[in-house]
Formats: sequence, C-alpha cells, structure tokens
Amino acid sequence: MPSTSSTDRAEKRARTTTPTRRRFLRSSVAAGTLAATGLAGCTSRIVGSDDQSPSESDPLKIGVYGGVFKEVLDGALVEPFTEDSGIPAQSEPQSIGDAMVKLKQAVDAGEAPVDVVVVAPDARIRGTDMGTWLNYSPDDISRLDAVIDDLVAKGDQGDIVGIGGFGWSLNLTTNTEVMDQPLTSWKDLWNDQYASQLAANRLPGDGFLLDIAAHTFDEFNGRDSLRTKEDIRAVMERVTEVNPQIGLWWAQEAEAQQPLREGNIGATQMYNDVSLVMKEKGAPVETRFPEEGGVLNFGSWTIVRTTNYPDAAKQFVDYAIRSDVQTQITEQLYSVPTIGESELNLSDDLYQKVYGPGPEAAIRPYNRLYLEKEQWLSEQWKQTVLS
Amino acid sequence: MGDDRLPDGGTVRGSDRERERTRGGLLRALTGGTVDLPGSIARLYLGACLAFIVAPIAIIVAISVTPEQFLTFPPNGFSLRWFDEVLSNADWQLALLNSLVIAAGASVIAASIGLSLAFAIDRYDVRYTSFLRGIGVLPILIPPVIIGVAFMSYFFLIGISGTLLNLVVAHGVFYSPFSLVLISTGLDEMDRSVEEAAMNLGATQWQTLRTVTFPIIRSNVFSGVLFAFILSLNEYIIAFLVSGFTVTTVPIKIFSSLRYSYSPTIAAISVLYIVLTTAVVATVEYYTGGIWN
Amino acid sequence: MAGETETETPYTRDRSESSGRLRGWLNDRSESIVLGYPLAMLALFFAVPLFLLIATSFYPKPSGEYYQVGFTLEHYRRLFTVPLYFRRLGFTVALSMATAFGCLAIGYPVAYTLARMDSRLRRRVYITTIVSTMWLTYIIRSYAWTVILSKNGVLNEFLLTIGAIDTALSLTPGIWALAIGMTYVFLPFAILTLYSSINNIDPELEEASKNLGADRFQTFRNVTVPLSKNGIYSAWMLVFILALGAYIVPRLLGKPAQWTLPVIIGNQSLNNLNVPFGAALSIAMMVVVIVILVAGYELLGLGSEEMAGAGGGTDG
Amino acid sequence: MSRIELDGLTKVYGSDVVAVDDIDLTVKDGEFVTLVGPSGCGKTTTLRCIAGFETVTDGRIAMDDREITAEPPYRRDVGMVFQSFALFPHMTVEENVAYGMRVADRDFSDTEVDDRVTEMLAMIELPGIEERMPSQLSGGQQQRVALARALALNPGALLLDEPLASLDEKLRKQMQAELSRIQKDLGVTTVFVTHNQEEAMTMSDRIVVLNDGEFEQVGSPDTVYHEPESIFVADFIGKANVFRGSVTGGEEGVVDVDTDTGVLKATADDRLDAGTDVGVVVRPEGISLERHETEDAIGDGGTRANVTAGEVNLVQMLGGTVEYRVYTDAGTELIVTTQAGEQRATPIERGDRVRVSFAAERARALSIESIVENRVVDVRPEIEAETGS
Repeated sequence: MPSTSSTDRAEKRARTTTPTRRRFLRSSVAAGTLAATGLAGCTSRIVGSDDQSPSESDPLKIGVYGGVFKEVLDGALVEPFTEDSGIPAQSEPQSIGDAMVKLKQAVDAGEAPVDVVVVAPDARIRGTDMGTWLNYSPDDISRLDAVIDDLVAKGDQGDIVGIGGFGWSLNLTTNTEVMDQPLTSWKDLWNDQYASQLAANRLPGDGFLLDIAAHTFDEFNGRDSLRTKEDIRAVMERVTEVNPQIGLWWAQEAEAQQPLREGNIGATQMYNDVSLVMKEKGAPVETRFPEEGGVLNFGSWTIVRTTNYPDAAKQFVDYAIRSDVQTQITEQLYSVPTIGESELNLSDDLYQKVYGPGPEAAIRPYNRLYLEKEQWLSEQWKQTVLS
Repeated sequence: MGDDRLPDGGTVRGSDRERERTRGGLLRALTGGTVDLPGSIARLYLGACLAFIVAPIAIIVAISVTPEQFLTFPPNGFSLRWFDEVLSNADWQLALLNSLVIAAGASVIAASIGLSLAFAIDRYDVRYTSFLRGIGVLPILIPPVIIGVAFMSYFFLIGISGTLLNLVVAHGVFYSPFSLVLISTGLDEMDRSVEEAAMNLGATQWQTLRTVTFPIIRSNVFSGVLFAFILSLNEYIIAFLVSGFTVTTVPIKIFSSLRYSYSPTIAAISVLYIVLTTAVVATVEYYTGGIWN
Repeated sequence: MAGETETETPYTRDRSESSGRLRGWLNDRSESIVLGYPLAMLALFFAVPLFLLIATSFYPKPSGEYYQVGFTLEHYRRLFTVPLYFRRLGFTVALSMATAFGCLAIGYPVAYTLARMDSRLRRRVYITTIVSTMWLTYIIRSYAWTVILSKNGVLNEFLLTIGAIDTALSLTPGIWALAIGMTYVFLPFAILTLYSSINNIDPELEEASKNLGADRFQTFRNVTVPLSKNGIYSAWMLVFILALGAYIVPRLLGKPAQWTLPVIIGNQSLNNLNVPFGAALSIAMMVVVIVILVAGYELLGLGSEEMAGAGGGTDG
Repeated sequence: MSRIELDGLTKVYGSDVVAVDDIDLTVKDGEFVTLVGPSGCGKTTTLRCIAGFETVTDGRIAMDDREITAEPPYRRDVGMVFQSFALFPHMTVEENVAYGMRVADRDFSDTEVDDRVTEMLAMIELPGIEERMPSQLSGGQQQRVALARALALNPGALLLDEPLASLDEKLRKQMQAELSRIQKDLGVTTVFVTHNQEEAMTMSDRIVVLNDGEFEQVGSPDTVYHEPESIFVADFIGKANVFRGSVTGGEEGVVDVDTDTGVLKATADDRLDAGTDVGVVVRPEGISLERHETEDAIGDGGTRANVTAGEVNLVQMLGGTVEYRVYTDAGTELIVTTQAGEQRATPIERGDRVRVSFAAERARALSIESIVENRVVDVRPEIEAETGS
C-alpha cells in the first residue's frame, strides 16, 4: 500500500515532535500551576503514547455541532456505532465553524482534542491546506462506493481527506404571518418592496451571496464570473443592492431564527433542515427551494491527523455512511444524505422535503474562492456590502 | 480655618474626613439628622433606572416557563420542562458544574493576584508604582478573542491543554485587573491610620491585614471576587479557545447549539442562576453581617 | 492606678520572640511574597502569552493558510492603510465611552440611593436584584432586549397603544439597541463599584455642606462627587474596558456597520484564521486604550494625588 | 515606664527632603514632652519614627536601654493615639480596646480581657459603652476610647499625634485636663505632638519647638514662653509683639534698638553687636495701657523707657483677660492684654487714644536672621478664630 506511507510519516512526525524541552516546560509549569491553584484538572492526552484502542476513560471523540444536532447524532450515529463496534465513542459539541484555530494549534502541538470532526467545506479545505487532517487510503473505507462521488474529498495522491456526512441547502424561509406569500426566488432579496424586512448571512463564505448573484442574474455567468477580482467586484456591486432589504445580518442561524419566528423580519436565507425543524416545532414559517436553486453544501467527516486512534476513527467514518444511519439522520434532521438515493430508504415525501428539485438543480458554491481571496474579500465585503 | 488647621502632612489621608466627621456630627445633631434626598424627580428617575434593570429579568423569567421549544414571549402557556431539562440532563449538569468550578477557581486567582498586587503597590515603598499598576491592569485591555488565542498557543506550547485548569488560570489572570482596581480604590479611600493603630497595638503585618485592613475593604474585595466569578461564568470566547474540545462550559454549550435556535434551556439556566445568586448573596450576607453595608 | 494595674495581672506585651516560626518567616518575607506572587503569575501567564502575541503580529500569513514564523510588517501596513480598521476602532472607543458614561449617569443615582438607604432589607433586595442580572448570559440579555425593542416588541406595542407613534419603530438591530444593551449588561458593574465608593463617604459631610448653605445639587457636585472621584474613575474605567472587549452584545444587537473591533478581530482570527492580523489589531487597540486611560487618570488629577501619596506619611 | 532616647535622629524622604535633621532628645521616665511646631516642621515624623512607622535614615532610637531603631512597630512597646483616632470602624468599642490583647502573642483569658476593658473604660469615664460602634460615638468619646485602647497594654510610652486637633474648643479644653490627669495617674512617659502652642503650654513638662526639622528650643513651658531663644519661638509660642530694628548700643544685658517706634530698650542674652538686625519681642501682658487724655510728655525715663502712643482699634473680653488692639502712631498694630479684674476709673474703649509702655525687662531683643518677612504682629489665626467666636 504505497499510498499510506505518506500518512504514516505524517503520523510519526506528529508523534515525535515532542522534544524534551517542551516536556520540561510542560511539567514544571503544570506543577507550578497546580501548586498555585490547588486545582487539578483532568490531564490532557499526551501524544506519544502507544497506539491503542479507545477506552471508556478515553473514548473516540467526535466533534459535532451542539443542541439538537448532537442529540440526533448521538442517537442515530455515535451510540449505535459503539454498540455495533464495541469502540467507546463520545460526541463533543462545538461551535465547529470557530474551532479551526483550536484544531490547528492542537495538531501543531501534536495533540488531538477530538479524533473525528464534521466540518463545512471551507474548513475542510483550509484544514487540508494546513495539514490538519489525516490522509488515508480509500481501501480503509468499505462503503466508499455508496458515497456520491464528489462528496469524497481527496488529496493529491488520491488518498482520502474527508467524506461527506450530511448536507444542507441554503434556502429562503418566510414567516407566513408577516408575508402573504413565501419568497421563491433569490431575486426577492433585491426587491425593494421588502425594505428592511429580510435577513441574510453576513459572512461571504456562509451566505454565498456572490454565488447566488452570479447564478441568479443573467449578466453573470455562474462560477465563471467569480474568477478574477474585477469580475467579483462587479458581482459584489450587485450584491450591495440587497442592503436596503436586509434588516438583519446574521452569523449564526439562531440569530435569525428568533426574529423570523417573531415576525421581526419577514424572510431570510435559512437552511432547509433548520427551517423544517422550526416548522415542525410550530413556527409559522415556510421554506422554499428558490427557483434558481438552493445553495447546497456538505459537511465532511474528517479525521484529525494527530489522533491516537486512526483505525477506530476510520471505522467511525465508515459507519457514518451506512445507509440506515444516513436514513435516520435524514429523517430526524432533514439534512441531505450523502449516499446515493438507491442506497437509502426514504419516503417520497421526505425526499421531496430535503432535496426539493434535486441535487442537480442546486447551486454548488465556489468554496475555494472564499479561502483564496479571503482577506481581500472580507475587507471589500465589510466596506461595500455591509456598510 | 487657616492653613494651620490643615493636618500635618504626616498624618494619614482621611484625617481631614475624620475631623469633618466630628463637625458633621454636631451639625447633624443640630439639624435633627434628616436626609431629605431624593425629590420627586429624583425618585422618578430612580424608578426608571430600576425598571430598566428589572424589565429584562421579568421577560426572561416569563420565557423560561414557555412550553414551546423556542424562546417565546409572551409564553403561550406554562411549563417547567426546560428546568427539568437543565436539571436532569447530564450534559447540562456537567457544563453547569464546569462553569461554576472554573468561575470559583478563576475568582480566587483573580482576587489573590489583585489583592497582593494592590497591597504591594499601595503599601511598600515600591518604585515603579505606576508601572506595576499598568502591568496589573494590562490583561483586561487585550480583547478576549485575541488573548484567548494567545493563551491557547501558550498552553499548547507548555503542554497543558484541554483541562479545567487552563480555563481557571486564563480567566483568573484575565479578570485579575478588576480585583486590582477595586481593591486599590478601597485602599485609597480607607483611613490608613487604622492599620498603623493595629500595628502599634502589637499586630503583625499579617494580623493587621487579616483583622483590620481586610474587613474594611471587604466589600471591594468581595466585589472583585464577584466580578471575576460572574465574568468567568459568562465568558465564551476565551473559554472556547483554551478549553480544547473536551471541557464544556455553559456559554460554550449555548454557542455550540446555535445552529438549531436558542433553546429555552438558556432562559431556564438564567432563572436558576438568579435563584442561585439570591441564595448565595443572602447566605453570604447572613453569615458576614453584610457585605455591602 | 498605675500600681494597681501592675500588681496581679500584668497587662503588658510579651516582647519575647516566641512567635510561630512560620508566621515570623512570613512576616520577614511578606514583602517579597506579596509582590512576588502576583508578578510571577502575571509573568508566567500573561507576559509570556502577550509576548507571543506581539511576536505573532509580525508573522506572515499566506492566503488560505495558517500563519508561519517569520517577520512582516504587512499586518501593520494594512491596519494603517485600510481605513476600515481605524474607523472601527474609533467607533468601538466611542461606543465604549458612551456606554461608560451612560452607566455612570444611570448607575450613580442608583448607587447613591442605595448607599444612603436607611432600610437594610430594602438595600439587600435591590443589590441582590442588580447582582442577579449579571448572572444572565449576554446572549439571553441581548435576547431580552430584542423582545423589548423589536418591531412587535413590548416597547413598540406600548408606544402604539398610547398613540405616541403610528408605525412600529425598527430598533433592533441598530445603534439604539446596541447602546441600550451595552449599558444594560455593564450597568451592574458600575453600580457596585460606585456603591462601594459612595458608601465610604461619611453622609455627615454632605449634611455639613447643606448646613453651610449649599443646595442639594451643589452638595452633590462639590462634596459627594469629588469624594467619590476614585470610585467614579474606577467605575468608568471598568465599564469602558469591559465594553471595549464586548463581543456578543454588539454582534447580536448591532448592525454590521456597528460591529465593534473585537467582533472584527474575532472574525479575522476565527473565521479567516488570520491570527497575526487579529494580534496587530489588538495591539493597536490596546495602545489606544492605554493612552485614553492614562489621559483620564491625569485629567482627573488622580495622578498627582498618587504622587503625593507615594511619599506615604511625610510631614516634610 | 520607659525612657526614650533619640540620638541623631534623621529622616530624609526621597533624596533630598529632610523632614527631621539630626535631633537628640531624651524623654525621661514619666515625663510629658510636647513637640510643637508649624505644619511640616517634622514633629509628626519624629513621632512616627518612635512608633516605627517610618524607617529612620540615620541615628538611633532607644527605649530604656533597648535599641528599637529597626524594630517593626508591633514589637515596640509604645501606645499611640492618632489624630483621626483610627478606631477600627468594624469593631465595637470593646473589640477596639481589647485588640492589643487579642493579637498579643501571649494568651489573655476572656475574663482578663473583659476585666481590663471594663477597667479602661472606667478610667476614661465612659463605662458601659462596650457594645457601641465607633460611628455611634461623639468625637470626644472616640478620642477617649482611642486613649483607652492605646493604654490597655500598659505601654512603656504613650505617643499622641494631635489627638485633640479635631475636637471643638470646649471639648478640647476638657480633654486636655482629662489627658493630663490620666497621664499623671499612670505616670506614663508621653510624647505629644501638636501645632497648638496653647495645648503645649498647658499640658507639658517640657516643650520642644521644632522648625524645619530642627530644634529651635527645648525647655519648660515657662522658659520657652518667657525666655524664647529665637524670634521663631517667641512668635510661635504665645502671642508676641515684634518691633524690628537694629542695635545701636547698650550695656549690661540691655541694648538700645532703633525701630520705627523709636529707640527701644530691651534685654538681650547674647552680646548683640551694634548694627545687628533684631526683633524686640514683647508679650501682650508685658505692655501697659493708659488712657492718653492729655498731650503730656511721653517717656518718663527710668524703667519706663519704652513708650509710644496710639489708638485702640478693638477691645475683646476673653474671660479672665481683656485684649486690646492698638494702632500706634508709628503705624504698627500691637496686642495688649490686661487682667479683667484690673478695674479702671473709666474703661478704655475702642477709639480711645492711649499711651503704650513696657519695661525693658519685659522686652527681649532677638537676632532676626531667621525671620524673613516683616510680621510685626503675628496673631495665630486659629486663636483669632476661636476667641472671636
């Protein structure tokens, strides 16, 4: 297996980057701190221990979003996995979007605070570039074939970086008590009859307004209109026109959900799955796949490079793409499954709910753009769109 | 009163006040000691201020009993399910416990740093007083986000990461300036001759500190501890960064669940906090005979 | 009388060196301990991270990647050339100052009334109430204010009912919601600080002033306020600093144009992983804040008092 | 009780502020010594050096034969009463008085402590106030409690730092007496600091007049008052009329001084050379007043060498004495006091022309080098304020 050698090297490197100097610092400072505070925390995992299996006291740690997300994943994935494989596993709720700095630092320090983590595409790409993820052989994942092709993120040599776990579609969700009709087109964001009544995600790489504008308006040419700064500027110019309509720029879903429920805003960009949960729980909201297509993105299961349990982690990822697991998660979260339709056992109604017009109709965002030009973009964004 | 009436420079600060006290005492006796302070406008203003303080609490209490799965105001019914959720859910319990332990440890560290530094600055003939004061206040001047990143890098560098201790130390150091400022203020404002009186009566420095100085600046010290405790309890970003992935506090837990809306558990936790505060403050007041008197 | 006291029970001090060894040791070393402990803690857990932070602000950060060890002035150049950042810094400082003054304006009368309240029970109830608001997470307090200030919120309904307005005001998110929210979350800090300070002022001083013919306002201005100068400065400074670091409240109650520098720093560090630039922004902010605090300290004359006090009990 | 010795005591603040400059003083066992002087003269610093609150720059301090220069305050056997009283505001009177016993290394039983507190409160004539808080006491009561506290452990010496300064006039008089009584009863060595010369005069065995960190004069109240060794002392202790001038001649301890008021005869301790600038100091009670009804000759020679005329500006009854302000024809204002009982045929009133005279024995010529500004008459403002009210 020639492809694993680089992986092995990476692992080895990680485990041996603990020079004595740091050990010394570590022990002396820790001792000092202990003495100073008289408080003992739980000891951190120190890299370099022998590769062994996860145990009850040191289970396989899975980084996931918290709240309902964690509840569902615990019930549909983590606990069944432990039952099935006998490997103790535990989910760790995190604000994953903010956690990349932490992961990077931990990995650089040779530590693995979590072993497996589900990340959005931008974070996955970033992690790949920074060497945060473990690259492993496709042979390690028995069910790989079931996964929709482009949802397996691969490294340069064909080794695996991440495997799609579930997806979400960014749609338009309307409070039907405030607005007569649910919004059905992205163009509505540009419609000045909705002055101050709408909401949108403020992060360019989360709200994808550039992608949306490039796909929605005829003067642009989809992703091709986002290749050069000059072109992007033109699209951004167009995006700036949504500003009068946007009464609320949010960064996290919950920030928009409350105002939407309470009618403080009439409609917003919102994830399909979140909206369906909201509606199910009694909120007066309707979500629509916009005519131009929802913005479809997938969260990938990635393995942290410095993990002590690469084998257990791979087993977990393999388990996460089992069809019954995928079905369950989809049923409970209304997320988009990442394995082929034929593998699943979804009702038509549910399929309709989560896919709408189907994956082919969706806008697949230009994720890499938001990384390659991030500084420029974030500055331009704050100075034009958000001003 | 001529210059001669000024206290000898050698006497302590506050002696002027003491002198005024006597005069005031006489005046008070003459005037019958009436305090005619808040007039009706003042009272109205005060009422508005208190309403400003209380209104949000009332709203939070109201939404904590919503039977619905979202924060709802006004609530469409009455249910204690969210209290039950907080009190019976092991994750919430752990997060709550972590938060309280971290806050307690951090407030102890913050107070100990603030107290000793305030004393050092105040008491000893230390050169560079303003330098020390500056150093003491500096931690809080760095935005939490970035000090969080710095702490995180540092903890990884020295190899302690992902423990409660990280948070305790990070919060303790970060919030120590509050203790320092408050205790310094207390020391500045107290009549220092009482300490000399104590030493003159045979009390060692330590005894003086324990039996005289500390009781007098107690409300300042306690405010410092309280501030650190509360700020630590509420602090998200530093905690998030230095906690690794394994230590969960209440704010971390709340933030991690933001994808699926604000859960009314937050309101329930808040109400529990209010109850807890009332209990703690009442107990402390009862046993100490009044912190803020 | 002298004879009487000296006969049976000699009420004199025992001057022998019998004090406990530990206590003696502590006393002998108290100075170095009292100064050494905080300095060691700050050196170990603050100076070193701060140094790392300063070093980090000079590290290059290639696009899409993490920062690398090296040296570049790029971040500082960007900070000074892109007007966005200084504008935001200015806004952040202005907002924090306004918050601090707002907290003083509301907090001082409250603290004063509390300190001069005759009923101990009532005072305890009020203080406990004020303290309890501090325990609410910023998120929930921000939410409570959106409930009050939003378009279908309590305030709008009230104003519409009494006919003060015709159409609902859109207050949140917005500058007013932000200002109110910031003031609200930091007010208890101001009140408690001011309370401790005002409580130390002898009420008889105020009566003395009134007795000398000063009206209530003059007394307040000439007696109460000057005597609580330290407390006022402390309260102002605490709120100012807390407000500067505020992250959640501006995010939840402000429009993007009103997001404060820490939000941007957070965005840079967490979303863009540009820690070096975040560090540079932080250092710029720190410098500006220090300048403001020192200026305030000097302006209020606290500095000169400090100089006088440094001599300790001199009469020369 | 103990003897206190100061030997070359020097205290310098910073690098060049000399608060106390090389002073030597022995306070005898049981003696009441008062340090008096204007603000900033170093008297409080001296006291604080004895108490151990200031580190001595140079010199040594000893109690009896034990050197205590470097001892911390809590190992010195001195009790102190502070200007602000410094009662512990968070403790009751009992706790305040018992404090020294509570913190002492040796154990006092509760009964011993109770007994002693009761005894001390009896001594200060405030029995039964054990449970009160300091804030519930009047200034005078606080002062006495502070005294009781300082004396509870029978200190070798008692230090009093302007303890009466914050009391009103009547209370102050009362406390002066009280303090003297207690001090005499206990026979405790006492060092008293005040800027009020009157207090110094009435209470002390010896007075030390300090100026600018140095001793101006040490002596009994009587000596210091009647035989001041410098203009400063004359000026500071009691009221004094000072005529500036220069020596023109003289013999046998009496010199002639040429002043604006004319040539005055005054006694002089030292031989003052002709041409020396001097001040002629006359106490108010050393001057006689006579109604000046006719323009008859001024100066009848002999003992009444010093005579001038003026107009009465002010007449004040001060209990036992009457004080007059006289504006002389030479343009100076004089203070003159007479016994109230000294009946005259027609009382002298404001506006009357008077003849002013004093004997050479009542006038002292003192070298003027230490006096900078020309203060002809120095009326301590506080006295004016007190007596005027």
